[in-house]
Amino acid sequence: MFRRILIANRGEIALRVLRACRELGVEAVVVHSEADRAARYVALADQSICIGPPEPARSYLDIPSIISAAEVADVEAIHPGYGFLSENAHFAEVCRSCDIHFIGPPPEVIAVCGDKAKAKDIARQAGVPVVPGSDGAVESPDDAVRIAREIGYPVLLKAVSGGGGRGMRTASNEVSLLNGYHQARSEAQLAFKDPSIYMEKLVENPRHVEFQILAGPDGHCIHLGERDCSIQRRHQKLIEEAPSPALDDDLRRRMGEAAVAFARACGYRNAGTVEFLLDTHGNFYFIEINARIQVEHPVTEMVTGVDLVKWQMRIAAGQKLDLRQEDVRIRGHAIEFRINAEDPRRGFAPTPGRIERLVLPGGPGVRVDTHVHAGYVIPRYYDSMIAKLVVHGPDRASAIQTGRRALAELEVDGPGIQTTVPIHRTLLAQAEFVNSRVDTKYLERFLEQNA
Amino acid sequence: MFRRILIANRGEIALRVLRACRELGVEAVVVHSEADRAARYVALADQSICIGPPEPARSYLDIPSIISAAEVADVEAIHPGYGFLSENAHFAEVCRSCDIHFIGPPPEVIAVCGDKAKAKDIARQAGVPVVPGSDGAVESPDDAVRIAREIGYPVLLKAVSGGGGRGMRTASNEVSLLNGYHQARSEAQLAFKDPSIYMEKLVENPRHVEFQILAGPDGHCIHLGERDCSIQRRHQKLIEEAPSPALDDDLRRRMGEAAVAFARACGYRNAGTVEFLLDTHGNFYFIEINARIQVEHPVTEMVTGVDLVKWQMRIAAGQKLDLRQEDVRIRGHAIEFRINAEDPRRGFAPTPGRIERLVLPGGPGVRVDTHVHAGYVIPRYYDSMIAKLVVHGPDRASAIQTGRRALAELEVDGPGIQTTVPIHRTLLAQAEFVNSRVDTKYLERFLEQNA
Amino acid sequence: MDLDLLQRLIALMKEGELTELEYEDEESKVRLSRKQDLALAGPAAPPAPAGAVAPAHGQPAAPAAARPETEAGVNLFRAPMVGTFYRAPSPEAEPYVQVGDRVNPESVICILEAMKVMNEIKAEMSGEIVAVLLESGEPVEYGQPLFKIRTA
Amino acid sequence: MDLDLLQRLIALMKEGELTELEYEDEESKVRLSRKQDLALAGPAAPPAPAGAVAPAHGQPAAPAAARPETEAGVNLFRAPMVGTFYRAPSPEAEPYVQVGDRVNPESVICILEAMKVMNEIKAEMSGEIVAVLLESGEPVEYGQPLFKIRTA
Repeated sequence: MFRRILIANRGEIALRVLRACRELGVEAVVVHSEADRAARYVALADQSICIGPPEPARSYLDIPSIISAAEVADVEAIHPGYGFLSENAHFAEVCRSCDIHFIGPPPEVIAVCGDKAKAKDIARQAGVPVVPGSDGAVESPDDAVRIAREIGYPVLLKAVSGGGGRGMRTASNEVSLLNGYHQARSEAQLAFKDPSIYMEKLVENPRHVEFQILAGPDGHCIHLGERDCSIQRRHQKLIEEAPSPALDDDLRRRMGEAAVAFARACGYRNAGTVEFLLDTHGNFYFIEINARIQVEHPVTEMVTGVDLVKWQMRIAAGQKLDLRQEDVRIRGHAIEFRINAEDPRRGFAPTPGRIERLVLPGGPGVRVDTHVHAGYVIPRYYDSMIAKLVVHGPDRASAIQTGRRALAELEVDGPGIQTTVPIHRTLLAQAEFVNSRVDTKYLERFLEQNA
Repeated sequence: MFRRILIANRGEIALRVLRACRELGVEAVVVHSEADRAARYVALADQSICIGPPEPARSYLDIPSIISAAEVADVEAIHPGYGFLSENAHFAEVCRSCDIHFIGPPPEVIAVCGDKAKAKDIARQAGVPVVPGSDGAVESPDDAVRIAREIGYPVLLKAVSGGGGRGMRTASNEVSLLNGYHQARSEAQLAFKDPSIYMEKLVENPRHVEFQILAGPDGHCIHLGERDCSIQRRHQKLIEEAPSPALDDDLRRRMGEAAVAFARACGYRNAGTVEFLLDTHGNFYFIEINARIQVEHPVTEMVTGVDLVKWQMRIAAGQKLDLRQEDVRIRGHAIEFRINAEDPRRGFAPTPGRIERLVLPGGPGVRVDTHVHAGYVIPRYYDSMIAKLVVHGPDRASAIQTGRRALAELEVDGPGIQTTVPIHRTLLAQAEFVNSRVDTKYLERFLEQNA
Repeated sequence: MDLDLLQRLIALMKEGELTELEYEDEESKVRLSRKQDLALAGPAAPPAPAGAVAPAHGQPAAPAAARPETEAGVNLFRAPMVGTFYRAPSPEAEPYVQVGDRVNPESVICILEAMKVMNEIKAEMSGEIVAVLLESGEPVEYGQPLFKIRTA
Repeated sequence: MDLDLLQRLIALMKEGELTELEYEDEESKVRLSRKQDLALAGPAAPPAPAGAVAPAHGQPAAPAAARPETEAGVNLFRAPMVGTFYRAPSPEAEPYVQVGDRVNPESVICILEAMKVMNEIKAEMSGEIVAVLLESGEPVEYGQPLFKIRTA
């Protein structure tokens, strides 16, 4: 194991990695911006180095500063956390060239994982289902009709150069397809100066189901079951749980095998997450792989008893992954609630400020991952997540009950501070959530109806 | 299940019971003294009733006030927590006469359990080993010699009417026995006006090992493994863990069977704890049974996944205990650290006062049971325990590592407030603790040596 | 100048939430003044106009039960125990006291039923009943106000 | 200066919810002023006298690194980046600057090595070097004081 590593992140994940270091007997050096100088996890570290001003571009995203800090502190490895530089292949490459272990996959793998088209190709070759589509731009209206017949309606038309919903149309029959094709092209031309359009099968009412994988230094790869992250808003997950209420044992086995097959095909190493869309008929489609630890990793830890961050470090240090697939047992049910300092009534705008009063829930079945405490000042420069509340129970119904009582206990107060706690409390009272009849658009629909 | 119950206790155990109520969908009425009026768990309850001034005798120990509150609040049952009225057979009797369920064993069983001599008789009859001794007063020096030969040296002489160490002698041979016998009699006569002396085998360097049991309404009884509570000071436990590092599977099975045999023999119902002394040769001796939930119950919950407080309520409500002995599986290792507001450097004198700053540990493998928060004022009237830190890991070594890092994170600050946190940190660094070469006198010896 | 010392002084001020610090000894003299940091990390709020009264902070102390507090000669009579409040010995009977009645320390003014026992509660002071604060049959907790009695 | 004493005074002020404290003895003199305690749950604080000015809110801005702070004409020159500090271009060479040297904004005053790159650091102000705060080879973090430069 490493003697000393550097944690190139902030907030709760910096503390999470610091905890793993402490328990493994590894010294931890924390880098921080000027805005995080007073944070308690910085004080808890064996060494801390200020690397720049509050702006992420000049601190947590500044590769030269972080590498300099790593050299000055003489560390053997860098843990990038999530976000910031965690999926930056160039950063991983720089680490390698400086003889510093990057705690994550090799740069080549990160690069492949970051290229959605390439990742899809690999998935297809590995026999992992991807959302069927046009394999590039649709050349003509006739082409559009032909491909739509092949992949089946409804379909989605998207601008090749696009984003943000512009140049996007759905079609459920030939008439709407042809109309949509022309409209989408015009819009795309206007918006992106490129009229090219591609087509994908529209996955209706999908759930977001992702598999946690671990791959050892020798490529030995297992999965640790799935997480259901269907409660999200504009692709921002708000509640995650494990296992997914939508999977039976057979589907779980098949999706897990697909996740591992993909990871093997791209030469994956270390911890990663293979994301799928799951439609209402039990069809699943590969979306992408996240080459890092995820925010929601604790739900997997709660149901498997496996410490994922420790395994990240062990694998990066060259230790054999001595877990076999059959060693992984899912015990009970876990749910994570992201506690963000945001005002749900104002479009989830961040509410930085000083936390004057904080009461964290505790007792059986409750895990809280947070770097904040009464007196902590939430800086305005970073992500608004201030805590993760994770609950565990023998089954989903018990976990929901524990979630309700833990959320009832949780108190975060300070001038101007609003949090997502009330929305979690409301969601736990909804029949759709309790019966898990949700998809990735559920939360947005719910918020609209209750605006 | 009950619709509404009353919690006749305070502090962390009141909150613990409240949490179980919430998760079971049971309304909770909390009674409190004037000193606890502002406590947050009181505010969290469905209803709260002030029952008297701060002094326990006029509030938490005042049976008429508590019963009145129960009647006024129209509850179906009372949970007594631990301490206060939890093992008061008269209180359980009054509850019964008022048609209120007492969440604990029936009054007759509590009475038997509270009578050490009677409990020992029952143990003997059930074939459970007790510390061998004179079965009453030793009549003469000849008698003393005869009995000592029977039970084997070393032996302990104790005043029948005694207590507090007076009239007490140990003897490892006939000479010291005869001297000790005369000295003890004189001392006992002086101190208690009764020279009667009884004799017990001296259990050398004993460990305190206790078994958690659950007995259903029909008497079906199982045990949930043991807790090792050898780290104690003047019979006040400071650290408890499960499983005991001193037991192998065979001894665990035999002690567990003995615990269940005793519980059956005394007609036990609900949750209870059978306490044993374990000597260095693997001999175990019944001491007593505690007819209530214990402070240290969370370590058992952590390794078994069984919620003991919920089971207390279910059993009291007449629900069948549908756990079989073979369903109980011990997973990993758990350690509880009692965080008391005491000054170890001043003889563990309580340090009441206002908590200005509180940082609780979190993350994987950490459970905190506490009713305090930044801004909480520790009253001077009650027990000094302000929190229980419980850690869990796949094995004892991991649990110790998690304990170390959690204790490093824990911060309790306020004018005049001292806690047991530093002593826990110190203990976790001792080879004796790490290798668990401890007995019930270890902590006292350690404190003396490091005074 | 000792910058370290200064830094530590500033830290102390922050920690202690001081707004000003002056210090003088043979070697040196220092005066520090600091903004109040109530709403941190947000933009600074404008200072309140001179002459504004700062709010009084704090929480009232818990009232001692059964101890009457004088408010212009009017005392709150508080429940000395938990129970059910009754104004009369039986549903048909007249209330022990009405507003306007004079009472002495030995006057029974109500009953608190606890554990099926009817406890007669005495006024423990002399004066005039000026208010009855709840109805027969209502539950009361320890220390709850039951009557107002004017003793002045 | 007795910082321990000061700390205890501040703690006493907090505990007693004082807003001002003055103290004087043969050796020293101290005056402390503190905002009203917003932390509740304690006994009620007396209302502030009329005419008192309500506190201004806000937090002092974090000092920007590399921005010199004037203290009686002496500026702290802070590290604009993380790295290893060198006073000279090579071990054998003379230091770029010595105490007493005059510098202008373009004067190179040290090297910060980061990622094997020797970054020449310029003074960015005109003045006189009055102190060099660390030795060649020492690691520095962002914002760490490197030199004192008198510009007045």
